Amino acid sequence: MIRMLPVFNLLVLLATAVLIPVFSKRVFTKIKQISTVAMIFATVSSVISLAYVVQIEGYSIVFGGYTSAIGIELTIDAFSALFAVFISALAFLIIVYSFADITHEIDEDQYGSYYTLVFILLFAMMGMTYTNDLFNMYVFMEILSLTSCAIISIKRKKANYLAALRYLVLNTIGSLSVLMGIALIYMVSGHLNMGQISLIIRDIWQLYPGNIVVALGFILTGLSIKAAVFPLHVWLPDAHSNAPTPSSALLSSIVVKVYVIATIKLLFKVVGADIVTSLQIPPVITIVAALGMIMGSIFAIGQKDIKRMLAYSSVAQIGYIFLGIGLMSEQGLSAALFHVISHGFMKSALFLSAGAIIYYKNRRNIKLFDGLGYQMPVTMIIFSFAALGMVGIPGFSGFMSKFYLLVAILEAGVPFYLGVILVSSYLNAVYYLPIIISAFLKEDKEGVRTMKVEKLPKSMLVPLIIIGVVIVSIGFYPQLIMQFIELAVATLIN
Amino acid sequence: MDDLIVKTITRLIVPFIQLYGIYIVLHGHLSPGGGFSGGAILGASMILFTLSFGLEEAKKKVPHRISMLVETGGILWYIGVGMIGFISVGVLWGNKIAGFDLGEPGRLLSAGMIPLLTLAIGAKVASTMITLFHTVIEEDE
Amino acid sequence: MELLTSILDHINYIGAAALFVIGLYTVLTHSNLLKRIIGINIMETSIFLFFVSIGYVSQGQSPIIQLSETTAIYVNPVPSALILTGIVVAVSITAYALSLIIKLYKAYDTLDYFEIMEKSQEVSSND
Amino acid sequence: MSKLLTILVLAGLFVILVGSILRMPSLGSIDNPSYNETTTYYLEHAVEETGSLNVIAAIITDYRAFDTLGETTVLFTSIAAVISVLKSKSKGGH
Repeated sequence: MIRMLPVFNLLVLLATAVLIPVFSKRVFTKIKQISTVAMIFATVSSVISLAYVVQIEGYSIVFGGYTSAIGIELTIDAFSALFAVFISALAFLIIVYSFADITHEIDEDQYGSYYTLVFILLFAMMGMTYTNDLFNMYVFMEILSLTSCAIISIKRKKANYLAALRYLVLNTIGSLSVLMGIALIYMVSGHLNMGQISLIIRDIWQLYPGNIVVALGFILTGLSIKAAVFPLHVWLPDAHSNAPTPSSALLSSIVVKVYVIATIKLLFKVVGADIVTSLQIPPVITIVAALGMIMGSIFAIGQKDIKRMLAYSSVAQIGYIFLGIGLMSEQGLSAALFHVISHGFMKSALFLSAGAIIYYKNRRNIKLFDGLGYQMPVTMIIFSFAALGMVGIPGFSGFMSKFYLLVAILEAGVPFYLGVILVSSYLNAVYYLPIIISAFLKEDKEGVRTMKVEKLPKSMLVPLIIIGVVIVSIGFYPQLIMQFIELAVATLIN
Repeated sequence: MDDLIVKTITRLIVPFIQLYGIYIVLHGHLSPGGGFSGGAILGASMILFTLSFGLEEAKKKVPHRISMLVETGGILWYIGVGMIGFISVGVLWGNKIAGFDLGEPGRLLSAGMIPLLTLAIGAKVASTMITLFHTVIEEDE
Repeated sequence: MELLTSILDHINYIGAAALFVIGLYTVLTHSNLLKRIIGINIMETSIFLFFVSIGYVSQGQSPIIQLSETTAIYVNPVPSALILTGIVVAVSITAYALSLIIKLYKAYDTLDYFEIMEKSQEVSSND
Repeated sequence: MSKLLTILVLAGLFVILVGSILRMPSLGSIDNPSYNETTTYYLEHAVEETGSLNVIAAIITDYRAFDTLGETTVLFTSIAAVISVLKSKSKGGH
């Protein structure tokens, strides 16, 4: 029974999404109850399945009782179970936060469709993490791109429609190039199941090298459009800054990461590290990642609007992750996976606290943050935890991911990227530290010196505090997560 | 668009189009077509009806509540058929394994769960097309 | 001469590649939003053509099994089954994109992408 | 100017595509790699395992039923998305 928990996880998320419009006519609390129950089930079941996988063994489920080459297969191993826990836990916190925050962002009659879209988004993300079938991954990718545009355009404002349409156009081009890549791989392998393809990838590589090269080119371009890798990130700032806060938190801390997971699956599970290295792809990835780290931070410096600044800093942090992947080593991959999780928590802390500031003080311009630390101490403390983590100050999860990345770089013997990380961390400091300084050291107009807890609804403060605790605890005891990541990396590079 | 000729012709044609659509959906597992194409034909018949008789008339025929229930019902029905396989054998969406009677190939009521799923898909595609069309038209007024 | 036969051997794929490039050209150069959506549909059709022509077998029948003949050659059913899903995805993306365009037209009463960008710049600079 | 640049880039992409296509398995031959044991399994076992003559219907509703569940979810999402965008504030009078 426990073996089938991930599938129930998916079906419960989908059933909740489908049932919400039926209830949405009634009062909002009914939707809140259903969503909380569904999210509790999703998080608990993913934790149980992770524990099962770690203690006993990874396994795979094929629908319809067929063999893996015939039916669709879901693999539940350390890699997919770990990220299922990451997605459901973080999404649970963001959804609890959104119960109060959403009332300020969208109209009364839209609550039902908002939570329907969020739950379908979660269904698609969990599906993409578990699936071991190329076309099934494409179907979930389409659902993901449709719902992530829909949760942006749900806010009835001109800028949102424009941002959603640009995002949709670029996202569809990304999905189409991924589908073209899948078609090319299917043309020469005849299989859609990742396991089957990886078995015969070597002699395909001998017979039709051209196919693999063009297929990888299409898939990597498509996935980097969707993961907002530097040169193809143009849609991200508008999309993430106009969206309602819970949506932009979901988008930049989880949705972007799911495409990173898909890239890792494709590069390591389907094609295999040796063919990818023989194709000279890793140097390209690392150069593009380094470019993204620098340029993303430079763009972020010039921003006045807090959300737009956080969006640009996401582009830079994606660069860190792809740098880890590009090193093609076990150490590099575990650094990338660690940063996926640590950045997920840090970025959601930043976005949720920015949302709390907009909710409470209705201020988006960074210049007006003076003395905010006294009026909103809890929010600003969590904000500075995450911001210091982003800069890489020891004691927060950001430092640990940079540390693992440095170790991987030294091991890979490419010291040039040490400089890139230092420059990028310095640039991060240039745009994060002034906010903390102005919030705590400068005084606002009334010169309020006494620190009193702000009157934010509890359902917004509790998730913030939990995320803050997680950031600090990963910072001090990275082994909490690193043990799972090492298992996950072992399944990828065996 | 309340031209008499168009209305009478539509009143004549629409039932036959819908009959043809239902035929395609029901024969999904025997002849080409199936859930998607049959549902599209059914959807097209209702769009023709909306075009010729106007939105209010069509709204009475396919009110928002009904189409919402078909949307939700379609997915729950699909998951339910999957769960039958799980309850009996522990395998989701199993057909022969889950004890569905396959019947004799070539007959209408054969192939176990396939007609059940094709019906769900056909209803869903039809109601999606109709609701999309009505939502877009409603917006223009 | 050998090149010619090789082109004829891959005529469907080359056609699909040409459609893909035409679609991409339409999306990149046209500023009218509707034309962009049309460009995306052209790209989608090209990839469906590419995917289905992978499964084509020259003397193959459509994969409806005739119980009478057992030696018939059938076309590869897998790509056509997958493309059914692709077509429905293309329909829903186009429907959603068109509904966004309706709202954008109501807000900016122009379909030209650059005019919308200018208007949104003016609006965001003074609010 | 930028139009010319786009044309050049896309023409280059097209040439690369055609170049690599010419080395790919040819069209329509029974023994190209995509017509492998999985496809023949579907063609031979569809009737007796699923009872349906139409092998494509067997694939989308039986062998790969999870894909079509994703498909119906896409349909449901497109409705939810379009309604969330187009439904005006006042709950339509008629």
